[in-house]
Amino acid sequence: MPKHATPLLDQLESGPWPSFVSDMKRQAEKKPEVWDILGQLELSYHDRITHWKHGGIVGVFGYGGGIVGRYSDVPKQFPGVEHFHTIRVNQPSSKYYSTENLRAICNLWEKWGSGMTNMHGSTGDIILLGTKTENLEPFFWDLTHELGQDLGGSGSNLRSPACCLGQSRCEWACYDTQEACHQLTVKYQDELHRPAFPYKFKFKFSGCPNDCVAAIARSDFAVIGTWKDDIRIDQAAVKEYIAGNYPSNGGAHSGRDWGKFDIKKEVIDLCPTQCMWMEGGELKIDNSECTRCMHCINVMPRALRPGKEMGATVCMGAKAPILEGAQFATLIIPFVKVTKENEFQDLVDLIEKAWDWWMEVGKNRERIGEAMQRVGLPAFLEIMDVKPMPQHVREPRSNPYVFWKEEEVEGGWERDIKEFRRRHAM
Amino acid sequence: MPKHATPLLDQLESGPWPSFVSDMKRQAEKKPEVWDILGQLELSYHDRITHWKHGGIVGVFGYGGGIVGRYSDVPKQFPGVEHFHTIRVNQPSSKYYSTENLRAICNLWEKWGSGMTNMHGSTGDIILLGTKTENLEPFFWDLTHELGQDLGGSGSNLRSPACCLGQSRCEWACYDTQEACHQLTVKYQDELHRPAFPYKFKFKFSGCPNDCVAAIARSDFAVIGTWKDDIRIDQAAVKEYIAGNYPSNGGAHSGRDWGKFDIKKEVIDLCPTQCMWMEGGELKIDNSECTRCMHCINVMPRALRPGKEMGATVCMGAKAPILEGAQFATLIIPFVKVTKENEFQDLVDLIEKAWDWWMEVGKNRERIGEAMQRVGLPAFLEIMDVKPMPQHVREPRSNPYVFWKEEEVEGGWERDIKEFRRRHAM
Amino acid sequence: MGYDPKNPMEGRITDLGPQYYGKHLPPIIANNKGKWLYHEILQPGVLVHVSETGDECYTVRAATCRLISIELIREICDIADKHCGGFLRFTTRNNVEFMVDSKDKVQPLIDDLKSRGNKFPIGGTGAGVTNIVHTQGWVHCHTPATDASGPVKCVMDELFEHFTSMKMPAQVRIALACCLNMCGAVHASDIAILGVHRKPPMVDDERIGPVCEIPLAIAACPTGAIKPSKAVVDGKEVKTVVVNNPRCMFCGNCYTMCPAMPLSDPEGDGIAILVGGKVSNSKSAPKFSKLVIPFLPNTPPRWPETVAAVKNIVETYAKDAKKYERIGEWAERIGWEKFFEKCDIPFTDKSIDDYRLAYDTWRTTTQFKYTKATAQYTE
Amino acid sequence: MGYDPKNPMEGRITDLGPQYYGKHLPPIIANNKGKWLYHEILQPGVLVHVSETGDECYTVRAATCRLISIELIREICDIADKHCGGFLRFTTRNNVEFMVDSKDKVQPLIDDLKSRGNKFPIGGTGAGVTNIVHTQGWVHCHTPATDASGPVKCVMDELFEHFTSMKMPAQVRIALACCLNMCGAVHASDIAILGVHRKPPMVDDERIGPVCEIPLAIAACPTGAIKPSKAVVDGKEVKTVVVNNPRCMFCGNCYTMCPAMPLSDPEGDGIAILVGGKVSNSKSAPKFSKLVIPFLPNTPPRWPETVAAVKNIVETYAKDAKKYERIGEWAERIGWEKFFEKCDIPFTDKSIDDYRLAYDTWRTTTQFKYTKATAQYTE
Ligand code: SRM
Ligand code: SRM
Ligand code: SRM
Ligand code: SRM
Ligand code: SF4
Ligand code: SF4
Ligand code: SF4
Ligand code: SF4
Ligand code: SF4
Ligand code: SF4
Ligand code: SF4
Ligand code: SF4
Repeated sequence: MPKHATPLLDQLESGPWPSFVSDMKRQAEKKPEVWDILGQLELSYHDRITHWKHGGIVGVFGYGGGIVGRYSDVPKQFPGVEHFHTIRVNQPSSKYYSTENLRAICNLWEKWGSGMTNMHGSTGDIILLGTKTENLEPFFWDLTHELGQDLGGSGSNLRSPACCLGQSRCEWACYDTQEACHQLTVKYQDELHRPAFPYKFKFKFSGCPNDCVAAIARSDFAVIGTWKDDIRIDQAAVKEYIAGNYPSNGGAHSGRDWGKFDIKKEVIDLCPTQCMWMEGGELKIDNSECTRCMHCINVMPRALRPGKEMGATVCMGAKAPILEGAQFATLIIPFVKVTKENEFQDLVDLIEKAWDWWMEVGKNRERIGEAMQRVGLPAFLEIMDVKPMPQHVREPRSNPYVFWKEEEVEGGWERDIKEFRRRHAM
Repeated sequence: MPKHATPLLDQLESGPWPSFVSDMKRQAEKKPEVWDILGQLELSYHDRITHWKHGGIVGVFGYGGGIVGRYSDVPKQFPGVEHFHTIRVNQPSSKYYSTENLRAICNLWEKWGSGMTNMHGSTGDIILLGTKTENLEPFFWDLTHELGQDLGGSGSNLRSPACCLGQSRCEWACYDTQEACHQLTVKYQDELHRPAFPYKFKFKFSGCPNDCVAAIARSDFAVIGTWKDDIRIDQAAVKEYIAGNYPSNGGAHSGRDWGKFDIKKEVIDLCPTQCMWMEGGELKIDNSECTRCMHCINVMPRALRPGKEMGATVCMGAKAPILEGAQFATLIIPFVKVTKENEFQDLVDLIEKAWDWWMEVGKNRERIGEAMQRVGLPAFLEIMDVKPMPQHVREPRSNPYVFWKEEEVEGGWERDIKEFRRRHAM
Repeated sequence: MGYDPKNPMEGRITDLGPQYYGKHLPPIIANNKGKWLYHEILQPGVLVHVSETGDECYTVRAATCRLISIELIREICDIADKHCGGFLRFTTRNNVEFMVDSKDKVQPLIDDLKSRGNKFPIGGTGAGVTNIVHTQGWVHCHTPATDASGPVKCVMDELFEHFTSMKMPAQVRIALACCLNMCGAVHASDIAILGVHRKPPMVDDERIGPVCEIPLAIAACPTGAIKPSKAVVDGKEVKTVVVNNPRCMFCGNCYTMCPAMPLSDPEGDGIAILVGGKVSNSKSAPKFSKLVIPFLPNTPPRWPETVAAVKNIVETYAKDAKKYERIGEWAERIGWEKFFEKCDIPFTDKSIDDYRLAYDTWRTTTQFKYTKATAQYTE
Repeated sequence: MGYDPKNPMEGRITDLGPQYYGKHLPPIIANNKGKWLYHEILQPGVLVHVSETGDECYTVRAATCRLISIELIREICDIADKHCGGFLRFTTRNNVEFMVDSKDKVQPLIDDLKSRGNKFPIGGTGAGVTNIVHTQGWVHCHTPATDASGPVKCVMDELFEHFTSMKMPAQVRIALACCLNMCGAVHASDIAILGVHRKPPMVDDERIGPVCEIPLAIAACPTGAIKPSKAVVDGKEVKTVVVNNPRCMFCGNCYTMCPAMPLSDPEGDGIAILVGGKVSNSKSAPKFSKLVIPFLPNTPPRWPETVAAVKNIVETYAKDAKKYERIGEWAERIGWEKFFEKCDIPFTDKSIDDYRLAYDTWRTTTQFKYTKATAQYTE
């Protein structure tokens, strides 16, 4: 029986999309504190404003993150959510679950928390939504001891890395995103749990340039699969596409009649580098001009595949707009092998070089992307030990304001004005 | 007989391009001070550095510009150029000259100056290169009295406006650039001769978007011809082009065999908006999609012409890179009639609105384009009384940082924190 | 056994890290990892992946609200136990995926999902509208300018048919963030629904001293709008700050740093709509979303203005764009002036950038298309 | 008659403005103004414009050095008197144009021009290299980092055949400016030859007080590299400034404001090459030129490094670009990484923007082409 009337929220129970309100009501039947979540949310719907206080600092011993403190600003009305801290549990790579594990998590959350979750948080964690301060340590004990599972990140530290499903179920993955994500997460547990950075830092791993985990948009360190040899072509399959026997784009457009598949219009003309053509009934690609954008492969998955020599491009410095405006990650390393054979050493080297520098020069709450902007890309490349190349930029600078260094200029900078004046009267 | 040995400069007498050294030597025979120009230049070639002092302020009475002071830093060696001021004489629109006038100028410069000139300065003036302070007033007397001609601009004032040849010899001119340039120059003589601005200000007038006077790149106020109706098509001439009877691009590519003219490849496919097609042997244009870039007209001048309802687009704020980086002029007024019927009143209104504001808020040495950047384009449009439209931008903003004004926000900004706290405990 | 508050350090385990993903892979996935040859979307929400071993993996994708109860998760587990050998996964956009290893298991799974009311709508694949990624809103966060789960529900109710079909020119990715912190990738979404504040922070002179580090609050402001100041509280002079309101652009960063500077307000807060962002590198490079509607009011519980605005853009795009063209690619091809015209969205000065890199967005060419917006100049 | 220094104000005339252009138009122009129908380039440097009246205007365009003597102008007048009824004009790029009103007058005019040695090369039209617009250099200015007329002569000697022919994919506009003030449109040229300083200003402590306004000098620096300071001159403490050299990017603005801060230097100064700018709105919007070679030494009298660099770019472009494609359009189509590779120009950090709007030039996509520059990563 509802503890609070929720006339506004009730209106969200209709409609074809699943209703979180109905779901919460069902849960509230078993965990009455959920009535208070609904109650306070109803009040917000009425007042058109949040009723949560500014986050308080809570956590488990020895960890500087993983829990976001939260208190109601109307605790008397809604005692069930007076404390309403969230717990971030680090998800397994690509978010596959055995039901066994998921049920165990549910049981734990039934015992220690509100029973409400986010599957998943934007960063990737399992978000357990709402518990009291006194439940944190016991929950953590059970999580580690019973489930062998751990918290994710929050605060000025490494955040829980995330990846696309990669080789697990995608034919295009150019490296094992799951393994890279897992190994690097395990390697950097200390950085994930104990804030030692100027601000947050995020790794994300996508298996190819389609970037299904949005790495380039929201990770300080984005590893995005690519290849360095030629796109593999199955000419027989090309013919099937042309004949209309295979659906274009893996069937992604099958809900509408777009007319007969037209390889020229749909593939060749849309190739951003115009490096494809038909010749003698065969599809040709000038791979030296290809920028591996994936479009042609996306449209003809049965005919085209990424090359065989696979690896990743590393881009750095993405972030949301606070404060200088949003940034996409910038290409830093054009191609790197990503294999567990060498324990992802190439990535490790890059990460640690970046961290060493950022931890030294980064200002409080300055993302690495902002620090890159502050010192300039040339300086950042020098720090990263990367030789500048045209691939780092969309286009060369148009202003002429070059910061030459003294050692680059013949004769250095020290000059004698007196001597100059002898030759140049003023 | 050379007064100074010029072994380095002498090497610039060979080669197929005209030699300024040979020319100067010839002039020096008649005006020996030119030997000193050559002598000092030779010294610069040897020393790899200029031998001119930082400009001194000289001028004619009542004028704050038009003359750039210049003194040699090695006057003993080259007494002929001890003083070497340049005089900017305002050119006639589009730089047509009667030989009578040109000869008169030459005579004047033979009498009062070095005999060397620049035809023309980058802004557009006739540049008379090098004279002594004591010659300035007599020169000016003769210039005004004998030639009925006047100085151009320099300093923080209106600079000599310039225009493309426009209707005088170009079929594409959408308004009379010469007349607009002339009338507005005459109207603003005071602004041109007496510095009252924060910095320099330049008008340039191009008759069409080809912009042969580079107005968009280098004028604070650029008036660039355009039209608002449909491109005029002569279908018979289109056929002639297709048949190869008329040379493409007015013969501009005739030096090389580019193969037979291909209207699809050369016109339709290169149209930036893809708004052209062939239908029943006729060329069609969806004019509502056309951005009047000129390409198709350029390629088929005998078949296509700008529309009949002509006018101009006004762009503002171009400048060279000092200090914040170069700016192109930004579209402010999409379309304006430019006719002497109303004495160019539409332009006058815009100019004066901009000046009034800039003279009030512009910082010392701040170009109007920089002031626009400082206050932001929305604020500048408000100043110019122009309703914001998507045509003002390449794309809408991507950051969410909107400066709302108090009057735009329901309930205003004044709020009572105590009252707030009553509803929201901290 | 269990946590002992008296001996908090005893037996403590830390830094286990996430569970090894390998333990969670269904056999069909584990056996074919790295061997997939191609895929096909058989119908909205149903994919098949074919392996070089000949194996096939059928995936059925269903929506969730993301904000879900353990009851619902248990129900999901029941389904996975029944049909999928006890495994499942969540996508990067909060859909749940059920995988089976042969074709004949697909229909029973679908039937089961469909039998559960509107809990598990099947779809979200291909050229359609998939789940809206979103953030906390009024359910949990302290700084939202709007709710998250509510507007998402309302928009998806309206766009439902596009979740369960694939009739769009390309994939349409909608995201919601409840404040300018933009938790998620809303800055790179086809359509972004963004909570925005419009009133400058109030300064709680009484509390600022005790709860904030004043220099940090001052430094937090990107526009330098916050200056140190003094106030009299209970007859005593205290240190505080004052906000130069006209320089505030409502980013909320001061509040993040200092709880004594709240800015939320029922009238001030609302929703901005940004469009044309994308993440993938396919065809065109990633693009930022661009602000096209600066403000819509917060109108719970069903946010009709926001729903209508999103729907209008989606449908105008669907009618006008070419196959494979994302919203941003479409807008760039037709020109943003035409975007505003076709979508019948009034253009305001708010869409003109006046922040750090603003100049690069100005139109520095005479190339433009005439639209209604230029009519006053051409008539 | 004439100026009387004793009565400077007597009979003074001011503000006449420019001569009315109408007085200077040859009859064929005056009669057909606004009536032109079309034009054709008959051969390099020779144009015909056809009027709706049936009139034809033939134009012969010839180069000048821009830095020309009154002797040469008189020679030009002689030619115009002889062939053109006493009229001529100069183009916006410092070519001189002789116009005649019938076809039979063309060849005699051409013959006359050709008879005068290398003074009046005919060309500069269409898809070729026209005259280089340039500035003062060591002939007149106080702040140049290189000469103007000299390098222009050397480059045009080498590119001469492209002035007198039309074999380029599109027009090629070269400009030279002798310092960062960039008098002219070098910032929007297909190829820009730009004088650059590379040593920070020296501060003349003795003279700065008397000749400069120290606060203006300090304010002049866009990077804030100049700070007030004190020095001892002749035993007396004087006010001066000090330059934080590593923050200097050699713009020379301090010197513009303050003569006591010279920065020119034989070794420090030289030439940078920028490419890919354009002004016209044809096809693509105006583009800025981009810095591709940060420094070439000043090597008078023939600047071989600069000449070779420009020639190389022009010829690589001519071979590789498509018809109608300007250098910048070509570079964008093939990608700047390919531009560097095809032109065999070593890429340096100097080409990476680190000024105000730098971020917008970074490559924020995985789309790129492999070139020699990436070989170290792929081998
Ligand atoms: C829970 C979560 C939103 C969600 O509903 O999923 C979240 C919630 C908060 N984020 Fe976030 N962020 C979450 C993912 C993100 C992401 C997306 C991502 O990681 O891929 C971003 C954009 C990417 C990025 O990092 O830039 C993001 C950008 C921010 C920012 C702006 C950072 C910036 O540099 O611009 C802030 C502000 C801050 O750090 O002070 C922020 C701050 C916050 C705070 C801690 C509020 C604050 O001002 O301190 C929020 C706590 C909410 C609460 O009470 O529950 N959150 N935040 C996400 C984390 C869940 C998880 O661990 O899986
Ligand atoms: C003579 C001329 C160059 C030439 O050889 O043609 C010239 C010469 C000078 N320019 Fe210029 N500018 C000349 C056209 C330009 C142009 C082109 C134009 O007007 O179309 C520009 C670029 C467009 C613009 O205005 O931005 C130009 C941008 C500058 C600047 C940078 C202004 C800026 O806002 O970025 C300066 C620096 C300054 O004003 O202090 C400058 C400063 C100078 C000074 C006065 C030197 C100085 O530092 O004070 C030069 C005097 C040279 C001398 O001693 O003879 N000159 N200057 C041009 C004027 C001739 C004429 O009147 O026709
Ligand atoms: C399951 C998932 C990965 C995961 O680890 O969870 C996934 C899976 C696939 N993606 Fe994706 N993508 C997934 C999120 C994304 C994202 C991230 C996002 O939206 O937040 C992107 C970037 C979106 C963007 O650009 O804004 C993304 C951009 C793509 C693209 C590029 C499409 C484009 O035209 O730009 C493709 C290729 C295609 O669809 O042709 C693709 C293709 C695919 C394929 C076909 C890959 C394959 O061979 O199996 C998968 C099925 C596609 C489908 O659902 O239609 N996937 N995909 C994610 C499903 C999200 C969902 O539940 O809706
Ligand atoms: C005479 C002159 C105007 C003047 O008032 O003096 C002029 C005259 C013509 N221009 Fe121009 N342009 C002149 C400077 C310019 C400039 C300014 C500059 O270079 O500083 C530009 C902008 C250059 C740029 O974009 O960087 C310019 C961009 C054009 C274009 C656009 C070409 C393009 O593809 O971008 C055309 C159209 C064409 O050539 O097809 C054009 C076309 C023409 C036509 C065909 C117009 C006509 O119908 O008569 C004229 C003869 C073209 C020729 O020479 O091949 N004119 N033209 C200028 C001659 C300069 C010279 O001596 O070389
Ligand atoms: S990013 Fe590429 S590899 Fe990863 S799931 Fe998406 S399409 Fe597959
Ligand atoms: S991957 Fe992209 S760039 Fe490469 S061939 Fe295919 S469509 Fe063209
Ligand atoms: S700008 Fe246009 S009107 Fe003027 S000369 Fe050039 S092509 Fe002709
Ligand atoms: S003027 Fe330009 S945009 Fe218009 S039709 Fe011609 S080529 Fe296309
Ligand atoms: S977007 Fe803002 S309000 Fe929403 S969860 Fe993130 S920080 Fe909180
Ligand atoms: S909301 Fe942002 S802009 Fe406004 S005062 Fe706070 S920090 Fe400054
Ligand atoms: S570019 Fe510089 S050096 Fe050359 S004339 Fe202009 S101000 Fe003088
Ligand atoms: S040259 Fe420019 S950057 Fe260097 S000190 Fe002078 S003003 Fe500053």
